[in-house]
Amino acid sequence: MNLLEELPIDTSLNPSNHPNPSLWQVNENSYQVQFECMASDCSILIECKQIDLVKAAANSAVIEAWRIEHKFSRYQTDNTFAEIHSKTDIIQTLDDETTQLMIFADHAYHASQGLFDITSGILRRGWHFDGSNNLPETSTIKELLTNVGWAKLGWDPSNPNQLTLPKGMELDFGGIGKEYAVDKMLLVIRKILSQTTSAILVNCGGDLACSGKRLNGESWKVGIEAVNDQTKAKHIVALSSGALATSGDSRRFLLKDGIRYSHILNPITGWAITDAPRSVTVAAPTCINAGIISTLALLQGTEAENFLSSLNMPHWLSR
Amino acid sequence: MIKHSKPILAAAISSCLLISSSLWATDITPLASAKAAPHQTVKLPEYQTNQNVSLDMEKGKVILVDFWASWCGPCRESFPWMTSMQAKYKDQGLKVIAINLDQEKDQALDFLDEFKPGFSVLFDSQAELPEDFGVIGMPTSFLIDRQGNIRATHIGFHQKNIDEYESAIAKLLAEKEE
Amino acid sequence: MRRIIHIVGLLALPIIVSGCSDLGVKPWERDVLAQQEMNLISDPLESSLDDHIYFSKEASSGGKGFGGGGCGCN
Amino acid sequence: MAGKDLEVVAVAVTKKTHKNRELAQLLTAASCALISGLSQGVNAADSWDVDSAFLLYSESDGRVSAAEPVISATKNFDEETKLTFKIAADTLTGASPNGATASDHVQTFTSPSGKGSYNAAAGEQPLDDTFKDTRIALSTNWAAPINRDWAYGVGGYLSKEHDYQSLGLNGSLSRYLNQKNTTLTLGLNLSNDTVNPEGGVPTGLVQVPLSNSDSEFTQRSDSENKNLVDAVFGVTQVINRSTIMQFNYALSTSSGYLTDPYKILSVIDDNAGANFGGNFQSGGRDLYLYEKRPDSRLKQSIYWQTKHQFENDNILDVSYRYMFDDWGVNSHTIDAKYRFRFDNQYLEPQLRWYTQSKADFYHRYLNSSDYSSADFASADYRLGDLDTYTLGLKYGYKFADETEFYTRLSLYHQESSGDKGYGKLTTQELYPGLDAAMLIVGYKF
Repeated sequence: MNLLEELPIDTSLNPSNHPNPSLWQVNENSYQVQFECMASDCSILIECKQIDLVKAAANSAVIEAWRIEHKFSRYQTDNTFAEIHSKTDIIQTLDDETTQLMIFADHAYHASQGLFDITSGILRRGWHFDGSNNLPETSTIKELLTNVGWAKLGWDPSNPNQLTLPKGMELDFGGIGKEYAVDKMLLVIRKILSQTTSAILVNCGGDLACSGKRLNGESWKVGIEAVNDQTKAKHIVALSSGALATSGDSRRFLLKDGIRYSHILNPITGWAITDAPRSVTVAAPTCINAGIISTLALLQGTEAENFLSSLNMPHWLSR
Repeated sequence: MIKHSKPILAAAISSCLLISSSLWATDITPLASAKAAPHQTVKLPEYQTNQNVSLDMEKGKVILVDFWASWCGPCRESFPWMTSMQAKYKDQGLKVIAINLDQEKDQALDFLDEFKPGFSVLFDSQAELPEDFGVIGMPTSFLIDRQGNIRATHIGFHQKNIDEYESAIAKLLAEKEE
Repeated sequence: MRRIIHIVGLLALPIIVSGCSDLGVKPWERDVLAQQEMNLISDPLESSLDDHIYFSKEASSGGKGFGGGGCGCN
Repeated sequence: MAGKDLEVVAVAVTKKTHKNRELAQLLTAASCALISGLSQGVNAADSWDVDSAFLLYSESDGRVSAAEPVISATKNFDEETKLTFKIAADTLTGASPNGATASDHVQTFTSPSGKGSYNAAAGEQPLDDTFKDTRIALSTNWAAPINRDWAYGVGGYLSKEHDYQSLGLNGSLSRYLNQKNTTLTLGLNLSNDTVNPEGGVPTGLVQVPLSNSDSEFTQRSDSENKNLVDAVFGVTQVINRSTIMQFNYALSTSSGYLTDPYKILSVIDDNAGANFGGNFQSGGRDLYLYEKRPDSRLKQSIYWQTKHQFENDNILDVSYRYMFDDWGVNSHTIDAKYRFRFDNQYLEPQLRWYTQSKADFYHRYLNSSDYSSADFASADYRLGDLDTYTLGLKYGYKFADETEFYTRLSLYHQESSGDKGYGKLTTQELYPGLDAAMLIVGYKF
């Protein structure tokens, strides 16, 4: 793989000050773009004859990913996330994109009977997944739970762009943000390359989506990271369409009395899920779809396998 | 245009929220009142393989049957979309079959050469199928469920409706197999 | 004479309209009609230049058609 | 008992499986709505079509010549939704007949502004050569479907020259029937025009004064208005795979100032004597009157057009128009084009024949004995008995990238006829013909 060039991106479109993406040539008519986003190493593989289009597509995709990252980041003061949380207990109007994400979160909340809840982010304040055995106090969790619950939001699906956020509550799009960014990047690239023949794979730290088969008719071969040995791929998955997403807790957990507490928290009990699989990978038409199913599978704990097999969706699981 | 389409989309999505059991605004015909697709056994030559194939050979899959012709502008627009749908939902069991109705096959071949479809194309140069399917515009596409019933019909191809088309496909794919 | 022509002309209109239902083609038989050349006004700019000349040289103007034909897609 | 328990468990599992499947369906659809839904912003694959043409028009004997570039750009939102902008400019130079008859002596005419004069030699058709104008016209049109059965269009235009402005609005509504084989269209066009002639608006049927110091000039108003309402009802019918036909009925009313402020009439002496048939003298000079037309006009027309493509791909395009109005003008127009098509080229001969009968108030000249009793009069040959013929040949070339170049040369011939006059007037050529050539070059991309 040869480094061709750096793709300079205007600083105004790089609010989080990432290094510029780099463009690599893999083969003739096959390119890879590497960049950072959402604390992951991301790459875009594009097979296409027209390098100028590849560059244009990569540029737009990276800008899109950085835009999403910045927009919903919890660590910024000048973004949409901060703006939403600065207005509590009053009706505010959400932009189109946030509205659509809220609609999605609503469906996910109801479909999972409350197990997926974007208001549960603040529970993390009670949990420190450092591999130690320090479980939080029950009272701490109870306290935090008063500010958790999708149903407590002033939000109604018939008027989805109006939100009243009760003081103390927090919305966390982090659980779906990376998958959403992957899908959006693929969309942006596809659009730019729509007039030509191409094959695309977008990968952000294991959450990935492709445009279809490779130009030679073969599937993309994707390695799923093993739990114990992060350097060696465990499963090789052949992906010819759609997307993959992986959820897991291989690096973040608590261990007490031989029970492994995963970093996945049940928003109803406020308690960490025990006996969850180490990692779950799911294939679905879109990355956000794969991501939410894999997250829900983790939340099933011991029932994860049964849950996944009942869905009839391709999946790979390791304990 | 862009400004215009988003509220429509938002309206479409929010309107489907009113239907508690389903998310889709598309006009999917309920199984009970759906009609079986006609001419499922008629064999037509396939562009990619030169074999004669029929719709019933794909039974068990969700089939998007699209009637098109090379001279039809919207058909041109639908080709990249159908290619991407075929790629995206192949593993879930989607089969896109585009039936060409050109009377001059050469024109169809030139078109296919240019657009390189990523889905199956059949030639119906005698127009055996469209009458009974009820094609009333070009293109017209029919979504056929795993049991061979016509469950949705789309006349024309409108960029602004592609999310609706895709939702219909996703819904039929998710319907349980019997 | 003039009146007769008027009446004949106006009578022809409903006859043509009602006679139409038997005419026509199937949606997939519009290949020829879909050609740009088969638009009733296939060169609007050229027609507008002609109309401009005739308008300034003759007493009659207008009354002509508007586009029509095309692929009649969807 | 054990069997029963197993059954219960099995049912529970099936139920759970079923519920999970529904959950998966719902999430798949919600994801797809989220991702494909937001894709709208990146989706617009809109394209522009540009159509441009240039016209050169030149009349024989150095009369009017005109150059007109025109360009239109259409933004296609989809197959049927379009926004078109068009801009045209034209410059006219040269001389046009002022309406007076030729005479056996040199005639002197006051220029329209009243600031000068021009002459016509004995036996020559009087031409006003102060004629010079530049026009800019802008128009825009939006066309879109309402649903599968209905479509509409709206548009507006503005045109401006130094002595004339026109502002218009138009709309149309179409209804498709019979699987789009029949289209009914109703079109409406409203226009408001302002004339502000050089030298002001002259008083009709009053003697043309010698100069602008005359009270006829000083009392003039600067401008006049006219309003036009046009309605067209049309039926377009597909006859068979290669034939399409259109039938239109149009009604057009105009009201307000419909007179041509620059046209005049000669008054001819019909008193027996030496000057019988000569220019009538008034105030020691030849008498010319400003023309005057009625202040309303109702036109109706019937139009039929058919296009047919033959087995060999050649195309015949024939149209006929019959038009009549309450000014007494009747006209017939037949236009035929036949396109020979070769691979990416075509050759198209064109023929057009037009004939009109004169308006009731058209007079080649007025008589000295009764000119003062005329209510309306115009000697504009365009309101007289007129036959015109156009013979053209068009050639076009289509490039591989679907752009098209074409050029056309047409010869246009006019023949007027009418009352031959009396006395000295009979020796004058009252109805000179006109020959003109038109060259159009166009490029579509």
